[in-house]
Amino acid sequence: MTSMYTSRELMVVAAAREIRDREIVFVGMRLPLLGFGLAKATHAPHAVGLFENGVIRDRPAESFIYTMGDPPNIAGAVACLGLIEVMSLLQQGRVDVGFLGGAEIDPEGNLNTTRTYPDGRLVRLPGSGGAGDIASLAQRTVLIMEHEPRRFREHVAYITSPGHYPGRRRGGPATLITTLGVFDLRGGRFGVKTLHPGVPVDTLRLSTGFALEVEADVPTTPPPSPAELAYIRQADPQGFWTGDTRKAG
Amino acid sequence: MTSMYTSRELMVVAAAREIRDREIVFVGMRLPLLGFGLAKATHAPHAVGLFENGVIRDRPAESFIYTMGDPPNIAGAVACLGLIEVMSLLQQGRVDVGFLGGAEIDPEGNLNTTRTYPDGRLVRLPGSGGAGDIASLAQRTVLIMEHEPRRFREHVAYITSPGHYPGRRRGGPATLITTLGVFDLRGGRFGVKTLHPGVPVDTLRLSTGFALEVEADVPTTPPPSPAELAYIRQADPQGFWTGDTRKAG
Amino acid sequence: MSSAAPKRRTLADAIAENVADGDAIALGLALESGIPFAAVHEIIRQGRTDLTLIGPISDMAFDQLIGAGTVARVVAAWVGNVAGGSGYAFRRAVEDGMPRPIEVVDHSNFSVGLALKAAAMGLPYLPTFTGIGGDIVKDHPGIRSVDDPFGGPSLLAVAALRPDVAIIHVQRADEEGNAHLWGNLGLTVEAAYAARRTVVICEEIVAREVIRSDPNRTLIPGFLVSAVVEEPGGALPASVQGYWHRDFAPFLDYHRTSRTLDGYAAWLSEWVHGVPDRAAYLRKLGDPALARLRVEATRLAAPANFAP
Amino acid sequence: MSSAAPKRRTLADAIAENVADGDAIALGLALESGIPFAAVHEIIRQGRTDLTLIGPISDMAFDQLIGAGTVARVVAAWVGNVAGGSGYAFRRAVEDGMPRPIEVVDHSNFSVGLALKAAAMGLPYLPTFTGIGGDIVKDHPGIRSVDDPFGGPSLLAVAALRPDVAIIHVQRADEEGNAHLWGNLGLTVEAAYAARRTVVICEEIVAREVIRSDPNRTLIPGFLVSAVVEEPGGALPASVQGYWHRDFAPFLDYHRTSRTLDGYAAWLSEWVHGVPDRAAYLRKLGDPALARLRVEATRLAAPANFAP
Repeated sequence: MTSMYTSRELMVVAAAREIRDREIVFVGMRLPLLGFGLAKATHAPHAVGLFENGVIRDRPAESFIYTMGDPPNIAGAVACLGLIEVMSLLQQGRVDVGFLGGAEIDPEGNLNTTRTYPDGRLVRLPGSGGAGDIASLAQRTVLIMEHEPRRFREHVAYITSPGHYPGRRRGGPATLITTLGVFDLRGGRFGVKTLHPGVPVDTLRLSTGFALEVEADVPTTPPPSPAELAYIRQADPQGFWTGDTRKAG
Repeated sequence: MTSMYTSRELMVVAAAREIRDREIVFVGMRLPLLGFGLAKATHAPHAVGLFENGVIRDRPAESFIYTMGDPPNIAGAVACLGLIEVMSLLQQGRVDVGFLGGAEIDPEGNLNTTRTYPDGRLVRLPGSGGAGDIASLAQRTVLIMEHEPRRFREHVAYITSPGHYPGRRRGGPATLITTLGVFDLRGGRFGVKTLHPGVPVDTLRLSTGFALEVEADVPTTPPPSPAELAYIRQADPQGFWTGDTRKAG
Repeated sequence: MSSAAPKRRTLADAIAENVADGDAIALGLALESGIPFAAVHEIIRQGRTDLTLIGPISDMAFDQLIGAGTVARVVAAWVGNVAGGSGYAFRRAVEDGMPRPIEVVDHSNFSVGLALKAAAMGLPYLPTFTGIGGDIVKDHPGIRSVDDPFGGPSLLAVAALRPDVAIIHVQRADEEGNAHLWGNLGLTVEAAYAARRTVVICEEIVAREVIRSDPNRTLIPGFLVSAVVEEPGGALPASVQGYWHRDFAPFLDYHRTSRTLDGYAAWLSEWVHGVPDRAAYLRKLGDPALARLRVEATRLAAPANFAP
Repeated sequence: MSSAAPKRRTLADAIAENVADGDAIALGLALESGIPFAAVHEIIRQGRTDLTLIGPISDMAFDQLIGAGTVARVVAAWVGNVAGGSGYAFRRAVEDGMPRPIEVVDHSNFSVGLALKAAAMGLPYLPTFTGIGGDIVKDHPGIRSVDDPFGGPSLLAVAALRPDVAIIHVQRADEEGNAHLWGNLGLTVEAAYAARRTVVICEEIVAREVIRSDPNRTLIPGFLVSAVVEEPGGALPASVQGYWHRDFAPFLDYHRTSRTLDGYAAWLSEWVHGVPDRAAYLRKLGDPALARLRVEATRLAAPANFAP
């Protein structure tokens, strides 16, 4: 069976697969939010989502939200705590998995969302938000990135969200999901788990700004099922987050 | 003009006089609670009261309360915060005055409500509750005690609520109100401000377990006014807290 | 950490599953209201021993547990009977080792609160200025001096205290333990966050929509909760805002009768071992008393619109 | 500390009296909702300079203040435009010193929250594990390493941050500033506790009885409040739960137009200097837009009985 889907839809599906049932999830916006909803609708009906503004939900918002503070994300929430309260639960170790993005990543899974120097000139990015906290304190993190050579660097210009480092107390990056594949970052390694359908190994190598060991027979990321796609398109009907060029699966 | 009043009614009046208008008051139960209500009804209409369970009130409860947790103390409250929140405001220095009692006191205003050794045998008392916190953190404290020799000691057996000590960061006992008089404890001195009507200086000396300098012409505590008494008797109609033998004023 | 399987339990099962001999239990956290007396009596009936009790002030509940010999250690700011003063069972245990000796770790309300808050925040300690100059903090097993790393005056560090179980009584919760509570809070929220397990006892188990109509009233998220018990009147003789008045007589009666060991034994026999559960306790109180104690008036919170 | 004289003010007076050149201002504390945009624009109109801005993420508000040249320093976790990404005025100030250079003290949401919480608790610092291993905490003026006095692993100490003024937008308050708020909280409460002065802007000033009908909804006690302003729609284009939807277009329009200095100047001229106050801003939006943005639906919180 074939169906058309975008690489972002595939990333949502991959994100959903990182959530186990009954887990406490520090949800982000955009793709992870859709992934959380998809996981709840499929294999993880009892997962609970925390947002850094203090909101706790066990069902996705009833209508589309652009920010975690949008009123539909409050109505029907389980709880609206403060930021310190949800961060305290995170610091306690009560959050199983958190999602993060970044402008740059290095082989240890360090993420930079603070400042870059393309062509040597400073570009100021917005900063950490809650990302540095999730990176520091969740039991594990799942990273989501556009796979471009300028973003995959031997050394990031600034470590906003710490990856693996000696003496880490807890957690660290477990999985990286990109526009090209899914990677295993546990224990500080950077292993290719799957390549998305149709992505050649060479493209992966050329798109990664540091040396990457790729085994000959890397499995292919399982494409979205029709049910998964149906969920995503009902949750993001305009393709606001998932709508780039659709391709054959 | 004469009227009958009890020594506890006089103590309530003396407590009320320690509260200035617009002050933030850490209220206790019993006599200070009545004093807070009296102050609000007379010279301090804008005073605000905090209770250690988290309750903030700007009017006394509509009906009699035995504990600060009684439902009438919640209904109509300005706010019900948590204990940590009101204690945080106290630690910030936002509380002008707090009231304290104790089983024993020493000349520095240290209070003991933890354990005593009458006849050398341990008697275990309930402990600090919030008293040690108010003693440590309020901008000033007003102490209220039964004036008995066994309670006024050169050294208390245990310092539950610290009085004046070298290097104190803030506050400390300002005034002590007893069944016999009102005392100035500011700056670590123990000065007699007023003796209650009809109390001989000798009774004061005999009732105080440590040496006390008493000037010849100690003023007399102004007796309750009829309006003050009327307030107290409406607030404590059964004399639950203020009802001991009434005496001529 | 995970959102667990069905959590609804009878009180007896909730205690049997969540309170073990030797556990550290936090209760009485809202101070004088919402004390889970039904749970206190059930713990005694189930014969738990060597418990550590953690709380701020503890109106009569700690005294009852101590008198029954269930307690090895108390970590609290105040143990007694708010209406009456002394807790006689507490005094006998401390002064005479009767029915068994207990260890007491004295705190102030703020310091025991900070100990729970530190655990709630996932920290080993919280700093504070409270207690400096007094005896509580001297040679205290959970309080040490610390420097301000930014050069200010020294402070005290209060070590985190992580109860094995917190037992709280609230107005309403859903089947997953998401709990609405209002009125006195005290240290209820901090203890539920801090504890390894939380038992929520409520006046009513309500539909999930009721809880989700007011997420700001959900002070305890269900994923922190191990068991949910519907036990109306389970806090009596303590009050529950909007549900139960405080029943004053039992506090004063207990204060009087518990003055002697025999008096305590008589109370224990009549009001704890003499009733199998809370339903029987309420029947023993009788309908006229329950009618008098039940809040009949209505003073509703002003409407708050959550429409998106 | 005292409960002050009459506090009700116009927004212009509240800003004039409570925000001075050089002040440290906390705002945007509930993250994307309840941002006091009316106050932000009034600060610009009144020509304040050398401000320090303090907040967690700061959806567009900080960028607008920076672009207008009012800001010398930003202490925040994220500065940009949540819907669009980059804050171009912020970038110009940091990258090119236009219209003036600014100092940026980077934080994470938790660390800036702990800085405010420390001040709210009357402490010089709070310990945390967040940020270890990253660059934010390196050579940070307000973060140092501390030992756990009980022998556990080292932590970081986040220094207290005490704003001169916190500006918050809530649903309702009484004349004394006792404020009911619901929905997103973020760091609103911590900032109001921490600040020397708090300006409460509300959708409605209500009778004292409304506030006192639900004391658990009063998250900011009035004695912490310096001024109370009734300014319905004062948070637009940000949302206010139960009152206003989020107005998405202005965020996207601003993101597009502020990409250039000229674009920013045009926006400033039209939407800030071109309107004398918030009432005029709302008139400029027009009745059809306001009708679309106003929440008409009702989803009330389940009743809570406070009867004693």
